[in-house]
Amino acid sequence: MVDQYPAIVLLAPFFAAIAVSLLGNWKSGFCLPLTVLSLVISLMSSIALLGQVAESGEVVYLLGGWPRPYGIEFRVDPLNGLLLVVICTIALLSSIYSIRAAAVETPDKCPQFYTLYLLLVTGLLGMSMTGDAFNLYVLVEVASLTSYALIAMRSKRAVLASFNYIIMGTIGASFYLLGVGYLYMKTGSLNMVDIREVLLESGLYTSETILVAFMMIMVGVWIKMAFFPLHGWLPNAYSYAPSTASCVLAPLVTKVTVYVMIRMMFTVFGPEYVFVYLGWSDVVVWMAIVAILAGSILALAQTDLKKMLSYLIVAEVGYMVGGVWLANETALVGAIYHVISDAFMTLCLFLAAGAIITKTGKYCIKDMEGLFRKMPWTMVGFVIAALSMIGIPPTCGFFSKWYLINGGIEAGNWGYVAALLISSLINAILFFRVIEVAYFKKESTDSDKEETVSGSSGVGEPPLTMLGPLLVTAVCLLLIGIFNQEIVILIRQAVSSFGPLGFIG
Amino acid sequence: MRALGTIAVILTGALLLYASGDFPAWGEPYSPANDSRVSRHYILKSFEETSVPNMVTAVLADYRSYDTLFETVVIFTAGIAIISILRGPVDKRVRLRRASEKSLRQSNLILAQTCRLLVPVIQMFALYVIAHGHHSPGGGFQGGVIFGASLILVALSFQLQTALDRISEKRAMILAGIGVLIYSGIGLTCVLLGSNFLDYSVLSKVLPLSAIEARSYGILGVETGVAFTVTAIMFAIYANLSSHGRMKGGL
Amino acid sequence: MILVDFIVSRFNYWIYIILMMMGLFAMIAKKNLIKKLIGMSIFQTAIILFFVSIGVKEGSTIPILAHEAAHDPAHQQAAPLTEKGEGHIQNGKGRDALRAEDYANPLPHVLMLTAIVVGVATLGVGLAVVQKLHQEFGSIEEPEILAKIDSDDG
Amino acid sequence: MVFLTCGILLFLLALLVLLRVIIGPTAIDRIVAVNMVGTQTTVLLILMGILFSRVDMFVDFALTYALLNFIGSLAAARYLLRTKPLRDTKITVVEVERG
Amino acid sequence: MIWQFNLIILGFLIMAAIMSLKVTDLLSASMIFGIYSFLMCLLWAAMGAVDVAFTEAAVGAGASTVFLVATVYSTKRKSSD
Amino acid sequence: METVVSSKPLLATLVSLLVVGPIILSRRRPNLRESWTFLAGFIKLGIVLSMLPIILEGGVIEWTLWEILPGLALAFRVDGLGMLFALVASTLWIVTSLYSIGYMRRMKEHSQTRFFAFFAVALSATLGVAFSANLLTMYLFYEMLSLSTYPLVTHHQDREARAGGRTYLTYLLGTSVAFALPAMIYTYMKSGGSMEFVSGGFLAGSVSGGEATVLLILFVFGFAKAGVMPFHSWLPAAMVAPTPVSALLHAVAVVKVGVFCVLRVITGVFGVDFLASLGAATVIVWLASITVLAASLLALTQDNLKRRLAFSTISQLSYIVLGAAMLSESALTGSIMHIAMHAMGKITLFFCAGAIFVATGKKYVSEMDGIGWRMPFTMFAYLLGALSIIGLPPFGGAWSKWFLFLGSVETHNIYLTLVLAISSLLNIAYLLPVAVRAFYVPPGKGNTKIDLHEAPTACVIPLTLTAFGCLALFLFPEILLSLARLMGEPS
Amino acid sequence: MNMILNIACLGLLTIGIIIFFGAAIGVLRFPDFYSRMHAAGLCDTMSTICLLMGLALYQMHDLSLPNLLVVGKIFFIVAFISLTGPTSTHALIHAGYQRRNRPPIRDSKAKEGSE
Repeated sequence: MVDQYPAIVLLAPFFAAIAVSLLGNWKSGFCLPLTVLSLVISLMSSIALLGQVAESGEVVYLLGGWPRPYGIEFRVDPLNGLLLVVICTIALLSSIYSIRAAAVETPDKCPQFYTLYLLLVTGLLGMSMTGDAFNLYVLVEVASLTSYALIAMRSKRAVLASFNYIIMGTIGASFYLLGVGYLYMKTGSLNMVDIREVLLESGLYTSETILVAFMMIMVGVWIKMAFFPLHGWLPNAYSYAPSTASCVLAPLVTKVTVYVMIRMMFTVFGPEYVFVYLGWSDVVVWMAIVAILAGSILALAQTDLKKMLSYLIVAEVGYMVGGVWLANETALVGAIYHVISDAFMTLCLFLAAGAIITKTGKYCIKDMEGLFRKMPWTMVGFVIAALSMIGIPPTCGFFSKWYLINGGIEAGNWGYVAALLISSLINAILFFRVIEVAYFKKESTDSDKEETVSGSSGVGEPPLTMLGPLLVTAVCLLLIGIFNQEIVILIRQAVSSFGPLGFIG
Repeated sequence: MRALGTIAVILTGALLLYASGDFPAWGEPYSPANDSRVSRHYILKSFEETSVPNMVTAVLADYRSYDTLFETVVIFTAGIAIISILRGPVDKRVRLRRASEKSLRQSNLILAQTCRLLVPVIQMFALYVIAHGHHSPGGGFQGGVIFGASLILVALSFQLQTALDRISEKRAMILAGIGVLIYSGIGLTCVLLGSNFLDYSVLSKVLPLSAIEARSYGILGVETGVAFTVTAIMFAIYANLSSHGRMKGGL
Repeated sequence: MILVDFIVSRFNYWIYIILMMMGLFAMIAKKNLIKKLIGMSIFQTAIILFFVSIGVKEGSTIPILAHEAAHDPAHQQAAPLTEKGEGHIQNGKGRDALRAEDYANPLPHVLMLTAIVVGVATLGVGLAVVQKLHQEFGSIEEPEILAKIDSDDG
Repeated sequence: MVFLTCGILLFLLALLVLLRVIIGPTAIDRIVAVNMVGTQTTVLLILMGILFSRVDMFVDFALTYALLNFIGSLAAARYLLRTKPLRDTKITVVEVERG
Repeated sequence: MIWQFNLIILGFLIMAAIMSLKVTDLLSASMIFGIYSFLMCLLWAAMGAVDVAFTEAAVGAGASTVFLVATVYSTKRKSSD
Repeated sequence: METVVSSKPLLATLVSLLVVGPIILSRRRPNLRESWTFLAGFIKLGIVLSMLPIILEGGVIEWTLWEILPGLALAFRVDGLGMLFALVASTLWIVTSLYSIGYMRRMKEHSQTRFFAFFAVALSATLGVAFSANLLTMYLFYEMLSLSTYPLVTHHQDREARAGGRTYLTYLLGTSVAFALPAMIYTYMKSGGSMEFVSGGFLAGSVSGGEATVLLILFVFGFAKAGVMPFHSWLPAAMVAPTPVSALLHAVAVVKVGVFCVLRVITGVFGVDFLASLGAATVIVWLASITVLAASLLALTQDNLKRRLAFSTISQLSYIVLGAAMLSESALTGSIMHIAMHAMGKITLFFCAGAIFVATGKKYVSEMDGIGWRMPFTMFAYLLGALSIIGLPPFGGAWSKWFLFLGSVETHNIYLTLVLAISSLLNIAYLLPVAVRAFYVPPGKGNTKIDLHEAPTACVIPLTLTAFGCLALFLFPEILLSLARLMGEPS
Repeated sequence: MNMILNIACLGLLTIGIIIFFGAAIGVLRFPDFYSRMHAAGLCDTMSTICLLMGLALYQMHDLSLPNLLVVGKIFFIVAFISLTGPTSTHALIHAGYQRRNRPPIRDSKAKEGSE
């Protein structure tokens, strides 16, 4: 049992997906309990797995019993062990949240929705566990296909957004696949660790093919994670998607892709290639700086709440890419920590936005007046997430910013530090704009008065199934912040296994 | 958009051309990829280890069976995705029970007769492809597509409803689910028998087979699962795409 | 002959780049959504072409064990790797031992089977989305749809 | 060698058919040509099988090809049966304008 | 591998790809895409990738062309580019 | 110097936070609700007082919660400076609570529960800042204070409040994130992972003069609650708040937290001696001097009484910053004492302004002709408070001014002495006219109709108390002095 | 025996290619859809059958069981093509006819591009 944890983590949602699709047609009441049950199992075993990893180091699970270069294996180190827990937690929380929202937003499609949802989670879990470069592509496609469908479930603009996502997502995944092909051509292996060994042994660092492979993989992954100039698909896709779908897509997909980037950079190519041999980190960090600023500024221009949040994701991706490419341990730790904390922050914000939208039907920020009075607890969750985005202690956003800025200073990259600070300020403006509107009553003229009265009469707190996950996430934000030491120790354990990072500054 | 496309194309193309100078020559038997221990192991050892002469099948369904599981899942996902995208609010009022005789008569006689002749043959052949995947090209996926194509043929030469009478969309989806379940069920059986996921050799504990034969039969079982899913999904995709997801009328 | 060799040894890679770029251009620049999807398919097949080209071995046969080799236990012993260029046996018959050079590399084929399936699945979903868009907006041209969205907003 | 020449010849002839595909002018012409090339593919596949000396491996999917190619052209024919030709609408438009 | 075939098919492939992207009639485009697909199938057979060729044959002829035609049927046939 | 490990600082901080729950729960019963506030206030004061003896003996109380960053714990530490500040804050909370009950009920303000709840949170944050043992903990509570006072500042929830609140948060959050946070991280890196306040300065010796100057400027601007120009304009904007808020928070808690942080940075992070050796504080000296004079001049032009007091506060705060930046022992003592003295005086003035508003609805100085004899307690208290701020004996302010002058003389900088002198004159010019108008100018024509009377008792009692507090501070300054001296003398 | 087989095989292949050549020329050069269809439908099926027969004969060089199976399959393909070829031709012509593209009797150029 103990050595089967990696399989259980993945298989629980997977089997539940099949069961939901089989039983859901017969009786749709089965969908939700199965989903929640499987995610609980998955969460528990991922926590157990994390414990195992933290204690005894890397866990390798051979699928089909074939040893390393021949078969596919799961490799769980503290880094993706943590990510697994994060994925399971977030999936569980938003599945509870979806009880009501799914019934409102996608009626009669319950079994399909939950099947796709569970398959998405399976795909993401698989992406973070697998130790095989090609298998990663397949799982990326599983996750992408489900997200295309989840986004397109709503009508009108969501469909167009989904189409653009399909085009961009395919370009990204194909670039990744091509990069893997180039790697395979030169190394003859698909296993990540094996590729690294071959690269080191054969002295392939000077090869143009490897260079292009690296660039292709990076560009592909950047498209998938919506790194700034390649972000075009994300804002529309996430803001027009059904809120249940965006609650799981927005926190997880980009973050897992960032993890994939880290995996590729450090496990496959190795820091000595990426930082020492290529030495591009300055260029990429400056791109990240542009991404942070552009994302924040574009977010500032939005009037739609979910769209604003989506652009913030673009900025946050810049944080993480910049942190990873700063080429020192502090910044890398910060970036990984930010992956985790940002996942929860985004979840919290999207849950709150979803709750507001389902209860009031309002999308625009300026329509949200008086929300503190109508749904105080929702707004409490929103405020905590907002504080975390701004970076106020003791929320986790502060600590990730702390490590990132620390790393930026260590690398001597003041532009990155400045970008982080400016983006924090812009976040403050953004969120306090929302909070201000929600806190103050509209200056009511006579004609408005009746409207407000009639509007406010029906609006109250969302049901407990929506509020509960929101508040749990908010508490998680605080807990992750307060107990950041424990997480950081795990991350450091993982980072140290990447070998010495090339120091630039 | 054109300018953007041109720039992207030129940049990527230049990059790829730049790298192509570094490639080993096409068809070079001792290039790193072809001469790697992974590839050599598959060619030299796969028959020994799985008793399947078709190396592609052996690698596909045993060494990298986890990939293939998710390949099946991709297809399954695509089916569900298409249904969930195209299906509007369910319209329960008009639902033809069976294709009326009239519609059968309306369809072209020559086509109908040819189809009557062809469809069973195609289906038999599909089964052959599935089962013979160990020894010749083919296997679950190809057989499944052929089987699905035979159903599409029915729909094309009669009415969509005629094909739906044979296998309704709901049943198709259940079949698809069962297919994935067969695949993953075999994997899970291996776990329950005390080995890793998808390690078929452990099936020899319950079947009267040696470990190597068990691998071979495991592959067969897995291919069957793939075939189920692919058949059902191919047909479901066609049925949805050709009728706007309304399951009536259509191409 | 050297020229032919040179061309042959690179041609696949050039063509794959050309095809891929055509697909990429279509995906970005075409206005019609179905055209975009066709471009996407071309793009994906180009990558498949690249992968399959990796696995080709001069003078090898298809990666299915010849009948004799499979059923004669004596032939199943793998011989040590021989020097390059030792006889281009196109025929699976009459060999003493199993040699890796005789069979095309099966791994890219396996990968590409998966990639084809993924391609079909993506194409299917893409087509479904296009149909849905046509239902919603009555058009499959991107500019028209965007214009419709703008007029809805305004 | 014979088979190789034979195959190359077939390819070159297929080029002629492909020309028809390119110049069109209508969809149905293209479909005819496509169907023709499809049938030819079956032969080419078996030819390749002989060139590889592994006909038993190629014959299966030559068969598949023969079966499935039919479905493709059938779908196109079905499409043409079910829809109104493009020109009809044009004519009505012209007539309306005249009227 | 049979490099002679390989060369010829690659030339054809480019033609087919250009055509299927150039034609404004989407039904023709789908049919030409069918040609593209079976050229690919031939190419892979020529390169010895039998299983890939088989899959492409099944998918290209049986599935993707039909899907494209079905979609063109349910949407529009004319394309602006 | 003895070190006592005790959870008292934590308890003192948490008391008011814990009482938030009961306050919200008893929102339907105002009397119960406010008794919770008082209970917490007295407990808090009690805990603070119980720590006083140890501190006075030169001891230090420490309590570490847990390590939150490598080598950096969420920790509390009580020393003289912190003790003095905590004492002032917790005493004045009780007084203010009494005052706000009177004020809020009379004005029939809405959402009083929210008001009292956030008031309690703000107090927690204040004590947290006072007791924090390192820069990070301090920053944490500093931000908590900014955020928890936002609902108080915007309590009226009208357009003016919205604008004021926006300015308030923009300045406070913006500066803290943009300046204080990077400065803090840089400090953290330079010091090699430690941020504990030690009385020689933990950064001593590890930064160059230029770095120190930049860091110091970043800190002073970053803790914008200190109101050093040009980041001062949040303070007048925040005057849209109800008067009790302005009184406690903008005369005592918030602004004093700002200067307290600056003092901490100068004494605990850099160390007085280290700064003196680098000469890095000169910039701050001049910034503060300019602020002192400019704010006083601006105060003269204000007609709205609360705004006038706000500019006065800016000017007085810069005294404290100036005193700290002078880096002489007396000046430091003076500036620490000024925290208490100014708090006592200014809170009296604000109470009076509020009482006038409650009783007459008047906000502007020009309207206050002749109200002195109608509300004698209020205006008399105003007079006492004003004199204390100006620094005339026998009022508390005299002591701090005295030490500041002494410090400026010690630094041999005649300009600083001049600045202090001129600003004292300006103090007279902007504070006394109000009292003069109230007592000597007969009421104008328009005002005769209004029936003027004294403000509610719950308002009058606190302001009388604080007015006498000013007097008492002059007479019994020993405790404060010894607490301030603890910081001044190098250990 | 082998000689005869080889000659027959070669002959069949040649015939097949010639017929296919005819079909290709027909498809390329005939003026309208119906006549092109005629060329394609007839010759394509015929040439394919010839070619496949030729290849099948080549397989009969050594008559082992697997080889016979292959030959059988090739004949199967032949049967199929002779079934599907005419059917699809029929279907296409039917479709064209239903769309009221009457076969042009004389003036074929005028109807060029009908669709």
